[in-house]
Amino acid sequence: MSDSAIIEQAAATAEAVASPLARIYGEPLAQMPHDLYIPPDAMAVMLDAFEGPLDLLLYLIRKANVNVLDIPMAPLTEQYLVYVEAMRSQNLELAADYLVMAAMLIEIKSRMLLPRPKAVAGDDAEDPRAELVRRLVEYEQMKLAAHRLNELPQAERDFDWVEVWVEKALLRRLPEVNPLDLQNAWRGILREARLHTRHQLQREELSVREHMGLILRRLRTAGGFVEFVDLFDPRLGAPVLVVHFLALLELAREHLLEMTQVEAFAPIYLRLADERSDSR
Amino acid sequence: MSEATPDKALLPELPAGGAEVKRVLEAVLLSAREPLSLLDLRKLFADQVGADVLRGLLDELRSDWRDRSLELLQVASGWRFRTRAEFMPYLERLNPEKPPRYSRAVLETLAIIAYRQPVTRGDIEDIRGVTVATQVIRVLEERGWVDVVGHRDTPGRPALLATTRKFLDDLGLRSLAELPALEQINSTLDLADAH
Amino acid sequence: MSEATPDKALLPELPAGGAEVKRVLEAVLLSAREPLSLLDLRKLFADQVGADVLRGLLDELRSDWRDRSLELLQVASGWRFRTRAEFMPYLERLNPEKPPRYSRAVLETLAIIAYRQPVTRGDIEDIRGVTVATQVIRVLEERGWVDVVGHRDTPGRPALLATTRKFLDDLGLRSLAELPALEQINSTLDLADAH
Repeated sequence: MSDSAIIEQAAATAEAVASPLARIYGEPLAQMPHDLYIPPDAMAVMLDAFEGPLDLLLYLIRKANVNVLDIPMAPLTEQYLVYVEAMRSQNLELAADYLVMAAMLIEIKSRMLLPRPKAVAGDDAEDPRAELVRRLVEYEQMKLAAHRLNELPQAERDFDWVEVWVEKALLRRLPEVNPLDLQNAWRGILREARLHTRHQLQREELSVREHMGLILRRLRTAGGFVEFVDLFDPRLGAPVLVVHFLALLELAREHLLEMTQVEAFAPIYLRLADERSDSR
Repeated sequence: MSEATPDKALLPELPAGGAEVKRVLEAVLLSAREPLSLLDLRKLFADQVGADVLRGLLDELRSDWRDRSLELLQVASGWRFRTRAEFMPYLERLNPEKPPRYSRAVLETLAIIAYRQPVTRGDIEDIRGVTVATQVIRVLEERGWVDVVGHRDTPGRPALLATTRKFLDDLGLRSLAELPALEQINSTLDLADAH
Repeated sequence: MSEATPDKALLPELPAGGAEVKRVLEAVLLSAREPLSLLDLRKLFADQVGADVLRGLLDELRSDWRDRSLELLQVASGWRFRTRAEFMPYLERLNPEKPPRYSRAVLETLAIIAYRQPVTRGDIEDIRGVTVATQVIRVLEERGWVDVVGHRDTPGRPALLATTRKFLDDLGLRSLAELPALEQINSTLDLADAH
């Protein structure tokens, strides 16, 4: 889109808002002449269509096809003052911003009437309109940017985000436990029962206890009866075999299994102590 | 908005019309926050599409999604898409909620079984000084962390409980020897008890 | 939970693995409440799937959906599915609540905050040439598009306003750099015509 197209469009927006209401002597406001003149009667309606004095000023300039950078100060100021006067009688509060602008225009106009010292070529800092132009340019940029932002596809207005239903109940959440939780639990037990002397355990004992469980499990899956040598896998290495053997002795000591041997050097058999009366 | 209002050309007797209606149904059902009834869906098409036709298209849509990541469900208040259960763990990983915790009774029982295995329920009660509810043991058994490895040859032949391989796996341990050593507990206790 | 942990079989070097990862991505993106960043998505697969592979699969997913009812969009906070604009009239028929349409005052204020951020309310008033009503800023804050990012170190310590990530997301933008370019309005004065 070219600059001018956008500017026309922006101006058209302002007109579109104002035109249904503003009819001066039966004529729609949108058809006002290019000489910047708007009948003061239309001012109250016009005000609703503008966002402030800069917006109004911009409209006046654009409507008259005047380059914002080359503002004819005298007619513009005169026209502007007519509006402000009309406005003041109707809405003083709203007019405050417009009055400030009027004062600025008058100041610029008066300074331009005075003879200026000859400016160095290219030095336009002296032009009393510079500040006004800077503000008009910046405002116009933002006004057009607002228009374009509004044209971007907007969530909820132009599209919806997709959020498919997730049924939380489908996921069964299980509590997590880490080794430290167990340590803390144990600490709780000790504190409760003052058992810390009796229950002092060592790592090695723990390994033995693990292997006690392994042997019991092994016997159970084997039907409660296993030959001694089958219990030991030499590939596991001496330390593991020793622990395994200690576990075996501990199980026997606790009467959890029985070892039988028919005669010397005959195979040794291991049997679960509870196997005799086990219904299976 | 008027250009999007479905007109005669959208009527589902025409194949193109049917496909278009299905596309709209899919978009609307995917973005709806609530189940949509057949009545809601008819409203979508300004009552220009019959209930039978809609039902047919919903069935088609459901089979279109059969092997995909969502499923189209008919629930009490209407139709809605739902994420298949198999993806829940992934979603869970994105928005982890505070995981539930085991009660103290469960944790202490687990600790006793882990450190003193194999133990009977009586052993656990002796150590904890309180009765152990059946429910506590069942929680651990159902989790697959504890099982019965035998019976002690004493009156009543109580079951001997031990931790399983799954227990080690789930706690990230290679063996029971990797459980925190209890000596350290005692030194901490001594310090704690010193005052 | 462990059965869902992606293992080596999910690694995207394998075609089957890639398809499976894409299936998970689709399910998760369709059901997420927020756009998901690449970091979120990597977390899904316990960092077993590289960012490049994910980017490739996201692109595939986007083209898979090209002619369908939704589109996969990349916005500031990540990836998310949205309905195509053509379906909005249908969705509006279901949801009688009208989406917000903003006044010129709100839109111009938003534009100034977006393009000139961070700005104070005074800055906005300077540019617009009028007082900015509190209500105007509140509308933008309530939408979650604008928030206070600090205070300027001048008398009164006015709040500095900036746009949020949600602003970018809701406008389908990945960064402020994707905002529409500002019109270039020549700002040099031609002194020759001054009178």
